[in-house]
Amino acid sequence: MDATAGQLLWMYEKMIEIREYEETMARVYLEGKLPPKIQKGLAFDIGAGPVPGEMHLAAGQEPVAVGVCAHLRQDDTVVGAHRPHHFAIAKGVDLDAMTAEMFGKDTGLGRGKGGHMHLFDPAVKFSCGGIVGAGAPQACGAALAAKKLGRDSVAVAFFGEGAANQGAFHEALNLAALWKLPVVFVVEDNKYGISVEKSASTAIASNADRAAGYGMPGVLVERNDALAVFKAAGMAVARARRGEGPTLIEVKTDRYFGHFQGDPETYRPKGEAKELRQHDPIPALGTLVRDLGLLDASSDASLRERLAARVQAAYDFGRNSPYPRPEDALLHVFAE
Amino acid sequence: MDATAGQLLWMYEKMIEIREYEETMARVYLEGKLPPKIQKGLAFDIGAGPVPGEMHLAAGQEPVAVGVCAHLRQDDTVVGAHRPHHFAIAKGVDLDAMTAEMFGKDTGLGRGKGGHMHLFDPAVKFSCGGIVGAGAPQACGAALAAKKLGRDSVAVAFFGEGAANQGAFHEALNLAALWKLPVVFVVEDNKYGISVEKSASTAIASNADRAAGYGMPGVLVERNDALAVFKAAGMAVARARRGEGPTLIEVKTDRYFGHFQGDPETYRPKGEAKELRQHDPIPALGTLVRDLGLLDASSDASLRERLAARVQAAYDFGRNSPYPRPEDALLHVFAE
Amino acid sequence: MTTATPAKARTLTMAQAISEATAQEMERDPRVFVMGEDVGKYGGIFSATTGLLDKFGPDRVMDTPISETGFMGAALGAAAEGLRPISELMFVDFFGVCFDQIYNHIAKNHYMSGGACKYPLVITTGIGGGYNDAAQHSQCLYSIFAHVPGLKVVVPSNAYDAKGLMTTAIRDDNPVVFLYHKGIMGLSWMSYFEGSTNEVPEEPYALPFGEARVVREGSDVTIVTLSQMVQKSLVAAEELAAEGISAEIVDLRTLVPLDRATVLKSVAKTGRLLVADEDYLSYGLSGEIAALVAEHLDTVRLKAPVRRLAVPDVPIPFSRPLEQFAIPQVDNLVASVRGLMNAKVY
Amino acid sequence: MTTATPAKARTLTMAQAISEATAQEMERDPRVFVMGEDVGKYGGIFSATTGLLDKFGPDRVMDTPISETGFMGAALGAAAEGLRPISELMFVDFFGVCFDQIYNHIAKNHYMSGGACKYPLVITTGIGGGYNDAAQHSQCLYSIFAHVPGLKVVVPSNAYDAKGLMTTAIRDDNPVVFLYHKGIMGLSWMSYFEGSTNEVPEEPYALPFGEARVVREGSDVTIVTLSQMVQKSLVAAEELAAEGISAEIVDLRTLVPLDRATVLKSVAKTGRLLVADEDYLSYGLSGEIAALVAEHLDTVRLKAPVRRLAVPDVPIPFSRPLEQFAIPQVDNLVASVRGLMNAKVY
Ligand SMILES: Cc1ncc(C[n+]2csc(CCOP(=O)(O)OP(=O)(O)O)c2C)c(N)n1
Ligand SMILES: Cc1ncc(C[n+]2csc(CCOP(=O)(O)OP(=O)(O)O)c2C)c(N)n1
Ligand SMILES: [Mg+2]
Ligand SMILES: [Mg+2]
Repeated sequence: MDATAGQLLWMYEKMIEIREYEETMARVYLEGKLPPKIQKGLAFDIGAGPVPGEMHLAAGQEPVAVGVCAHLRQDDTVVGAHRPHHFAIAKGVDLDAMTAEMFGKDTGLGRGKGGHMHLFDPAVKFSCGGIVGAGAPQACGAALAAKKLGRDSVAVAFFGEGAANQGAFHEALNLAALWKLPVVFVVEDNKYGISVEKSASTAIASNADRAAGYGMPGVLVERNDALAVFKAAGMAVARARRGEGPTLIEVKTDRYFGHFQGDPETYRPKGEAKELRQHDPIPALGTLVRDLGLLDASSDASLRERLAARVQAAYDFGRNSPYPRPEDALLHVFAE
Repeated sequence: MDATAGQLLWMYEKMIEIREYEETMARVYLEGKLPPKIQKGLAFDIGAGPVPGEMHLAAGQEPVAVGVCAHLRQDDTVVGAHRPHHFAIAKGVDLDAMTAEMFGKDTGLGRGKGGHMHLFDPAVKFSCGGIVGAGAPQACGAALAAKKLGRDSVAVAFFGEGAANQGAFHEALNLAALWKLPVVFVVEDNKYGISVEKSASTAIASNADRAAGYGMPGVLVERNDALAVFKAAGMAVARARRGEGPTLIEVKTDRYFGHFQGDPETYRPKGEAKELRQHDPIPALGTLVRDLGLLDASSDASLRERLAARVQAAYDFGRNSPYPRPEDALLHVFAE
Repeated sequence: MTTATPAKARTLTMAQAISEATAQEMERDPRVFVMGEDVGKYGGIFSATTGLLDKFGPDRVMDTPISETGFMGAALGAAAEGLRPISELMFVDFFGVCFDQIYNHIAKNHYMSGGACKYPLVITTGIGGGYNDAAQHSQCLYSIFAHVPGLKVVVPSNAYDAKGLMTTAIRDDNPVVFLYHKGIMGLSWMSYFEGSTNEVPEEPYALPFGEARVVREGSDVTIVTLSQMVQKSLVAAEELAAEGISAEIVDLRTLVPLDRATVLKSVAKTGRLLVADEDYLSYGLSGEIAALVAEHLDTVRLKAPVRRLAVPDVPIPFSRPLEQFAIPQVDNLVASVRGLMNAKVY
Repeated sequence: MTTATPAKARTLTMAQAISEATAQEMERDPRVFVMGEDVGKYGGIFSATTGLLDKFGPDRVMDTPISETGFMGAALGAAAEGLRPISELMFVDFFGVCFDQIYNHIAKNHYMSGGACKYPLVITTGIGGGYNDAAQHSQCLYSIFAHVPGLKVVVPSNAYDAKGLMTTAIRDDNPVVFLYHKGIMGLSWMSYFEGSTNEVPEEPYALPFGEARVVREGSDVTIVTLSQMVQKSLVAAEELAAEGISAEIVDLRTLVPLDRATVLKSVAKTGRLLVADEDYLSYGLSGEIAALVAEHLDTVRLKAPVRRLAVPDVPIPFSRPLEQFAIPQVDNLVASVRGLMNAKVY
């Protein structure tokens, strides 16, 4: 399955948007968190600034998000994990409301209750969560619902290679294959689960090889490349939509930032992230779309400008939105 | 690896002992549980009689226990599950104390606190428990200890084919392979997890095929036959003892009784258990040992007599032992 | 002399009442379906789903693998899409293999989404001991479910309540945990308290959450309790009545929401409180009820210190004499109330 | 005039104190080892294991896969063989993926074996909020660990106690859950209460379990509390002192065993009790402490109803104003005590 011109451009655009989003966040996140504005004796204050709390950025991992989501419709479900922005953006989550959520604002997706690890946008059937591996069974549930309701929508669970050693992974894969659910499991292998290298967490080199244990196809995408992901995902999504059951895909990808912002990264070889950036998948796809004549230099530049403005607008929206009232903490424990 | 005459005789003897134990229990368990001695309106009272509570019997599954335990030493660890008698007997658990435990007596392995699903005999490193799949990680811990302590002892986790869909299975297998632990995982495929057939619980036909997902050897033993199990287990135990890591074995075996005693078995084709008994592995091994001249008809008969007496003695011991004092319920929450 | 015989009232066991409520809601609402271990052909280990497979077929009554995290997570995912799963955790004792899905996701996602997403699902599960099933199959644990925010928690004591509360549970747009005590389900294979098998109307009806029920009026002492312990308390109250002690019994019925007013009103009337619970004593339900009264000593005047009767912080032992000692029995209830009658506050 | 300057006392953060205790016990006892996610090169996400890998190497400080059920079960198995594992659950919030191993096995096997088997192991875990980590990374949950029998539960409030209690935990032959609040670990990247960084002797020492500590004497009201809330209470007590209200603060230090005597003695003295807790309000710790007093109204005379301050049964919200509202702050403590001073019993 080859990507159409529209799909190529869409992937290129979304990758730029994601990257812009993440790099902006890397800066915004630092606001107010460094001396001398914080408690004496601290080098950094995770709870300070306009965007407090943990922050897991996905710069470098854009190909996984766009290569898969290029095949998805609005009524397909995506369940992400603790590093969710790239998936959210590729799935079409409202950028303003998502950003406002990370600022803890009342205009946020969760009215400030969720934060960056807990983004829920039912309009595009996106959700994510902070517990490693937990999304995989939930995606099975969405797929089960599609099947019961006679819809041809599919569900995708994204998670890291570290999550693939969690029991939930196993139970979900078995359930999906047993019930022939329209679900695609996508493992992002960014080589680390926080500080732990894959070789220290996973008994085999590729999680794709675990698919056979569930009688489902397993596909390894060896390059951090949107087109390669697009191909593998296309087959998997189509298979699911045809009612033929689940697929497990593992993609080798790269994490440019620390596990979370503020990660000392002492466990990582010096200069590794810099080296990885030499193989940035965005310029690579840029070259392709320009070579194919889908974009010229000036429209590329204006595209980038437009996306930067779009992202900036979202941050402005988030920053300038009002906080919820403190006592709103008591709302939404139960639906009426 | 061929079984020695001693091993063949040992397996034969242990299988008879186990069967005798289980069939005796099937009778003893019913004592006091049937009308008219029980509450009006009941057909059966699980909490009545000298051996109350749930009772999972392993008649038919003896080959799994003896074929594996024939390779084990006293200082090797076995972790069983909710259907544990065959493993306990094959591992050499004190028969009197084990039986007394099921009668809830103060002379029991757990002084009456554990009951039939929770048998602990540290002298022969046996334990088991009532939560499906939970033993697999625990066996990894025993194996880890052996490795840390520089011992060549091994650990075996036994569990059912139903348990192989529990997250704990996956986490334990990955851990064992990753850390090259001296552990053997043995799946007893008796076709059912309570009422649910394997085909309705497991996405693939054989759990042995899941081993590849952890980079460990997977072996399927297709016959409910002590010698076949013995061969597979011999290689696995030797491999573990040599420090070469874990193995996953699945054995196709047969459950002659219900899931628990009192199981209406409405889910089971009528006469299935009877049919299975046509392929009873005990007479088969009996024929072999007699054909090999290891036993003649009269020594076979006296062996059976001796084992029946041994089992009867254990039941007598259990039955005639004193109950703990009620207030002893407060003891042993914490070690001093 | 002839009188019109009223149509013989229909009694159901609690198990029958639960499955009837489920069947009626499944008929009413095609989005409702059931999944769990052995809920199909077997009809549920504790008969909570008996008859449903025949009525509704395997698409709506689904046996699952022994993968509680898998199918609880799937229940969440299906509920998010608008279905209304009923997901059975065979024994509450197994919650430890899947509690993350329940309390970190099912319970919190509505909140974390700022109300944008709903998760209408019911988790049914068997609780309680008394039949020698030992430490991993005899627990109540409802206070853990009630402790974590976002779950409604229902613990019925009889068939009539069970049907009405189960109906409400299925119709609720929130996650509800419905815990039935095995010893009052009216199973044909387990000794049970007969008071729990009672008259149940055939037509569907919904009982509100958050309304405790005074199942017996009395003036000397209030026994606040739930589940099977309600039935034990009713027996104890008869014994006490013979001694001239009048016990009022409050059946909490739901822990979340908790009907604080009914508890306080009763204790204000009697001046004495016994909390009777089959869960572990410390850091749980019995403490919460006692604390409720302690917080209202400006309006409630106690004649005696509060008393709690619960499992004395030991795992449930197997052996009959040990288990009978660990789990509060009718005799213990009687003795505790007697003790309360003799106690004084400072 | 010259005086001898005493050697400048050494202060440690709570994180340093915990890792020092661990290192000293690892030196003393070769059976002790550490495992968990990121405990090696990273030194523990909350620095509870910093420096250990360098000192003891990867065989005794083992990074694990993200398989909590796997490695908690392995800790049990290793403990059964005579080793003494320290197993880290990174955030207590993750207990739901592995609680079965903890509460059904680790906690109960000694009991179920009738005392025949021992499981000497320590589970360390980070608790608490206040830094906007939202609903799945900010909980306390200690009352759940304290509710299920068979686990000792330690919740230190400062470095000195943490070292002594960690040493005791490692030497204990029982499973111990050691919960450290992230906001008092003295991390260089998280705002914290400085009172928790205090003088810690270099030599090993063990503090007994089951002994609460009166960290501040007072006569008007007793604040029973633990963990970071002790530090908040100390700040509140200063504010209250300025208003002429004298608050006594009891730091529970361990929940199992619980030092009931110290609580009762203090409340008997002051006649007023505020329980200050960062866990969820209902069915947990604050209820247990209130119930303790309610059960002893024959020896304790209250001047005011008991008060509880805790998270008001909502998931921990992300946004700063919401989180600050949900988690009790110094101001809330002050206001609650003021309220107590004005309240009366019936
Ligand atoms: C069950 C559980 N265990 C541990 C954690 C802590 N944790 C958060 S992210 C993470 C690493 C995840 O690694 P991976 O799945 O590879 O995703 P990545 O961060 O690389 O995107 C860990 C251990 C968690 N959130 N949930
Ligand atoms: C985690 C968990 N879920 C469910 C159960 C209830 N249960 C007990 S035995 C059993 C079936 C186990 O099947 P299998 O593993 O095949 O073992 P078998 O009974 O066939 O020996 C189930 C579902 C349990 N004990 N633990
Ligand atoms: Mg990763
Ligand atoms: Mg089976």
